Amino acid sequence: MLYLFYFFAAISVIAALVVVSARSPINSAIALVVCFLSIAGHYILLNAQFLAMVHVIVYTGAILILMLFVIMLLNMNMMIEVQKPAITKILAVITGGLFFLVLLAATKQGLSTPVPATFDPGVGLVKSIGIALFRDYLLPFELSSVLFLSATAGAIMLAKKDNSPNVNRPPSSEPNGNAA
Amino acid sequence: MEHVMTAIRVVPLDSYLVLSFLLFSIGMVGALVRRNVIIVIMCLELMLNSVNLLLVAFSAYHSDPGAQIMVFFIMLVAAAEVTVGLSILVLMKRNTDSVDMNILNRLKW
Amino acid sequence: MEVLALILIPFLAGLLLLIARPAAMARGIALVSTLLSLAVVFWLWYTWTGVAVTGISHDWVPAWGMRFVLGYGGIGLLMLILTGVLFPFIIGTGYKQPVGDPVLVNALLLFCQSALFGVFLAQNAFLFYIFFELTLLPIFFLLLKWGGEHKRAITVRFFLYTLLGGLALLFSIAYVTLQTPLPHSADFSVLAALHLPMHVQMWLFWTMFLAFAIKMPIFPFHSWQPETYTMAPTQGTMVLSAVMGKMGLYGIVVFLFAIVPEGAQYWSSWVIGLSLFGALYAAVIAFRQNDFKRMVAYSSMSHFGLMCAALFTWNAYGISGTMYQTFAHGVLMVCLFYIVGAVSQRTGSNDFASMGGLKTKMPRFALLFMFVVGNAIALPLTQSFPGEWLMYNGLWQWNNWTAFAGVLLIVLGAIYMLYAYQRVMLGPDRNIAVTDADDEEHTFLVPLILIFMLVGLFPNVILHLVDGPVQHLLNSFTSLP
Amino acid sequence: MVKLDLLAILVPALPLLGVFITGFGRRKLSAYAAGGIATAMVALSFIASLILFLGHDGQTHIVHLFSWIHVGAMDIPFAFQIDALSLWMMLVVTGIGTLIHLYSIGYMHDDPRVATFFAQLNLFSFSMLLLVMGANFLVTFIGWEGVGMCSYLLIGFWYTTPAFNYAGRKAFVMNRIGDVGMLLAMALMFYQFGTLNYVDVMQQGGLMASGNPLIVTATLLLFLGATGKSAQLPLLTWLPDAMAGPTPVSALIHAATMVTAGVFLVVRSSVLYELAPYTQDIVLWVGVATALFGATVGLFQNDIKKVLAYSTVSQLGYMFAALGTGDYGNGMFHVTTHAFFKALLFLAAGSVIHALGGEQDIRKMGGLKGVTKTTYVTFLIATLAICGIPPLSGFFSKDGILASTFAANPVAYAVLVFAAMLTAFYMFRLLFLTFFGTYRGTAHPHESPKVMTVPLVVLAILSAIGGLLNIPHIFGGHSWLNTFLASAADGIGMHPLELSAGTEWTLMAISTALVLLTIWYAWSLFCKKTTLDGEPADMPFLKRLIAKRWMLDELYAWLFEKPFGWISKHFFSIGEEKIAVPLTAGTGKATLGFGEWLRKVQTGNSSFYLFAMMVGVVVLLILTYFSA
Repeated sequence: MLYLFYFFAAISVIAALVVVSARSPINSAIALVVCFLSIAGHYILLNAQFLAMVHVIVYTGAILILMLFVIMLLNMNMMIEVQKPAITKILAVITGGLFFLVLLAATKQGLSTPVPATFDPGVGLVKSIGIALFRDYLLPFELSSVLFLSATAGAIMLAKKDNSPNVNRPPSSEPNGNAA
Repeated sequence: MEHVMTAIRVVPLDSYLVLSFLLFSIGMVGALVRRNVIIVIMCLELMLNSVNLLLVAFSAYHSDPGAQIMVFFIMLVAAAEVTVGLSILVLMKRNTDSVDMNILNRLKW
Repeated sequence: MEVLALILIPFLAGLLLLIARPAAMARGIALVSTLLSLAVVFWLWYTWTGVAVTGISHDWVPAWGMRFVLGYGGIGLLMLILTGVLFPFIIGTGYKQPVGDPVLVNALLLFCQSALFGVFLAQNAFLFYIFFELTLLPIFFLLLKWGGEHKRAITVRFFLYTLLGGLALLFSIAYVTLQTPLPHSADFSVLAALHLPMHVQMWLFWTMFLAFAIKMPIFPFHSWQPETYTMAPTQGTMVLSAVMGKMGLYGIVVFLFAIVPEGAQYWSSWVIGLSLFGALYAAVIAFRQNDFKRMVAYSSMSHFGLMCAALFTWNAYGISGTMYQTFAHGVLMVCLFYIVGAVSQRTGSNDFASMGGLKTKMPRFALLFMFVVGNAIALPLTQSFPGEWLMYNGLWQWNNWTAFAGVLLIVLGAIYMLYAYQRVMLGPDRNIAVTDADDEEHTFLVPLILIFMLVGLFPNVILHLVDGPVQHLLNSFTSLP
Repeated sequence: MVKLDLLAILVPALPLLGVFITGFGRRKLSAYAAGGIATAMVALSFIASLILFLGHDGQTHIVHLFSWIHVGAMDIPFAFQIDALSLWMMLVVTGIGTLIHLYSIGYMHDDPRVATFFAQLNLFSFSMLLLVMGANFLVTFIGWEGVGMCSYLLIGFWYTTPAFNYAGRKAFVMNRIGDVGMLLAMALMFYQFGTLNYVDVMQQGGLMASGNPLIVTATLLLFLGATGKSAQLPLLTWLPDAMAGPTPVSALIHAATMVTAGVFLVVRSSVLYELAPYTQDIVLWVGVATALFGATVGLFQNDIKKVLAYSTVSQLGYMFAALGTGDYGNGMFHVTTHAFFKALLFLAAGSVIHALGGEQDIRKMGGLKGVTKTTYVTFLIATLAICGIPPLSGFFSKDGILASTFAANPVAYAVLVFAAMLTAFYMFRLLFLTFFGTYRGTAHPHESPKVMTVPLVVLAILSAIGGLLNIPHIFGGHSWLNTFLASAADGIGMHPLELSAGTEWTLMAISTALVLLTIWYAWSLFCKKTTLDGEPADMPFLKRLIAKRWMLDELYAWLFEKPFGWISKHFFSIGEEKIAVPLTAGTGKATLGFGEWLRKVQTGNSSFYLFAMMVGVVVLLILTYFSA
């Protein structure tokens, strides 16, 4: 069991590193898929079966595919990404490492928090999640559908080709461009 | 069921903490060093997921479905966010022929 | 309830003006509102029993010790009287010397009055601070819109400068509030009971004093004052010098002496030195000014220097004299700036060069002006004299030589005021086309002259207000370990 | 008591009423109506004073009106003190005042602002009465400042002439310099005694040891106030300039009453002065020096009023010399006789000026004794009186002063006798040049109307017989005034010093002989052949120096006015323009600059924002978890 955790953990960390460091966006996307799948593995280890399924469907199935579509649509692999200066990268890595250390140190007391004795392993099952979702969290759930609708509408509005004259203007030409 | 319980508790909660911190930090460093907007969006997703993982771990250890519901909603929001984010990206590419983060500093005007 | 009415009457009247925009009746409404406030103030005075009154006390932001406490003691009441008495005149100035849109000007003045009442009623340090800074806003717009030359630069400068002092005050308030026992409270009563250690008082004194010193202003912090007074429209200058400057003196008594008494005592020689030097400095400079308004501005600064010096002498005469003088000086400044406005309105300029020999054409006005000059040079039986006499006594009891320096001011004051009178009124008729004081100007100046003559004859009406609180302040200080 | 209170209030209140009537009615009242009302008010005030005087029982009465300034332990009442000293001064002020008001009706009737003039004159009377009646230093100070203000107003009465305005300002400012001393003295006495009531201060002060530094300081400061008001060295240059005012003003304010306020103040505080021998010496020598100064400068003046002004300065010096020797009685006596004859001299001079249509230069007069008979006779009496010719009033008062000075300090005596000779010289020079010889002017002289000559005659009679008030023992008198005043001032110093009869006779003989000798010399110089002085520029050095007032004005200009102007200029050009204004502007600039710098942080680069946020989180977490 423990080994399984370490296995998934190693995969997710390595995949995450690849996401960050890969030259090509396609490679990043593929690595992200791997990372998300390994996280789904963690969910299963934690007996959160419902979430594991949703995770695979939403992230790997929808979001990542969408990203891949966009990457291909915009033909991003052909583009050469401008690299940030080395000093920025080093600084970023140092800050990130520091952040990690600080988080660890900050939760030092939290690490020793006793885990409650009563334990219900079935909390992550579809049944219990479903009960909680449709009884206690019904309103947020319904509202989220509105959110989705608006997000969809917004995405369509943004991405559709607009023929009004002020759209194709370069943003830098007019400081107060949005005033029109 | 007893088996599942011990199985879950074999891995200490601390390990999940460390793992999600690590993932979060990697995501953040990625968001800092990359200039390609889509990669930055990916890194954001990565950070979201690290938090999700932590929430699920705590939920499992504390037998509280609330945290998992929250993860569920986070996924919903993340999906919506990615949708809008990517359409902005498309628009940006169309208008400026670039997906460079630094282009966006023109927004400060 | 009356205390809330004081803040609300001008505020609501101002709102009414802004909403209804009755261009023709704007001044009338404003005047009625200020007279109503004055009636409330007189009611408070009439019912005054010598005991501090707390009108309203509500929790506001308890975690920070912010509470909505309104009340007044003798000194606060004096300040309310000052504000109440002077504002009808300040509004009335607009009848004869209008600036711009009457609706907006009067609304701003009323908002200012509301905030000023708030300052003098607030019994909580944060509340005080909020009102303290709120007074700035209407004045800021008044100056920015209807100021004279370079109004933008000077207004912004003035605003930033005073705000800077205010920030230091805010910091001090936050600091002392955190020193109070739990639950924190910034009420004056709680803060006054605080015995801060000496080293804290030493620096805390300056962070607080800075705000008040800039407001008055006191010598090294005064540089915003002459140009702002000169540039501002007459009504703005009146508010600034006659009432807003007094917030500084009031703040010193309420804050510094209550919270950092030992610090104040430790630094008193410095403050007295600075103030007195500033007073002499301003008086000497005033003599040389060619601009009438600027000369009066420097004379105001000179008076403030003396008042501040006397305040820090830590004896009954100095403090009572200063408190009394706040009222006298307010009345005087309204008179003087009104005269400056009236004269320069006729000659078209503030410059002495455009005046001279006016007495032949305007003998009635010259007589009124002479009365005001008499008050300005502190002739006995005018209002300024008892105050100055008490302040000199305070200074004498503190140190003989400071009294000497202070008394020199009566010579310098006579020099520059009489010189100014001569340059405006006396000399051969230069055939400048001016008219004599009309009925409106008489209605304005004669009541003020009556006020300052009567108070000069019976100064005890004012002095009895401050006598008790000052004794209390001194007693509480001497009883400290 | 009620009657006394009422009368005591009426005495100053009547002139004040006059101020209101003439002031408010200044547009409607005719010149005679205004003058009549003003004169009537002062006359009524005189009658009230007279009733008080006649009913005086030798006690000190305090008329307490109300508590004026009450703070903490300070309670200063608005109260009047009715005792011999104040009664005597009230009589002098209102008596002379009535005559001069009456005279002014004639003198000023052509002036368009005559009602204003009378209002101011009445205001002066009111202030002067407050000054002498005050029961404490502060009430006296009200009058003290009030007379100063009236003096300012009346000197600059003809305000269209800038020189007159300047003279008024100069008078007020120099008085104010003296007031510095007065205010400080009051602060000191209040600090020491806790009260300013004369009765209490004198009682407590009298208990202190002689030469106590506190008393010395207080008396010196009071004396500074007195020098300002009474034009003693070094604060005397304003008085000659004050002659710019109308002549009745010069007579009332700058000769008879206001300038003697300093003498009054010293006598009022005589208890303190008696305890400060050091101050007394200073008073004596200042008085002697001023007497000499005034007498010398008077020698070569050509303006009729200027001569009289310097004469006033000189005579005031005599009074202070008397006070310096502790002979307060003769000091006050000289105040009285001087009020008679100097008011007369001024009024007569005014009559001459009136007769000549405004001419004041004695070089353009002469031969007027035929035309203006009354004026001439009265002027002659006054001149004889001021020179100390027996038995006129000046003889008794001046001789009393000379005798006590001789007893105190023979050197001072010698100087004063010399000054008396000079006085005789310049007074007779004035008399001869004005009334004798041939007329040298162009206007047509005429005698003044009755309303002006009647006061002259009354004053002439007083000048002649005023000596009767205080006839010393050697003439078989009882020094009535001294005895009377002694009841007020605790008797200290009110009795003349005891000299042997022989010495007194000798002194009188010496001074009278010397004065007569001088008069003969003046006669030979100005009456026999009419010697006229030219402009100061043509004179030999010493004479020029004296004629130009020993360059005192120039010295003050160099010593005070110039440095003041310099300081004023540089305070402004350096302190304000170079330091203070840039400081404020600097605040604005610093804010702008800081903003300019800070806005660079807003790069618009989201990575940078993220970075900054992360750093912030790290710092916050470190602060939270590692500080506690």
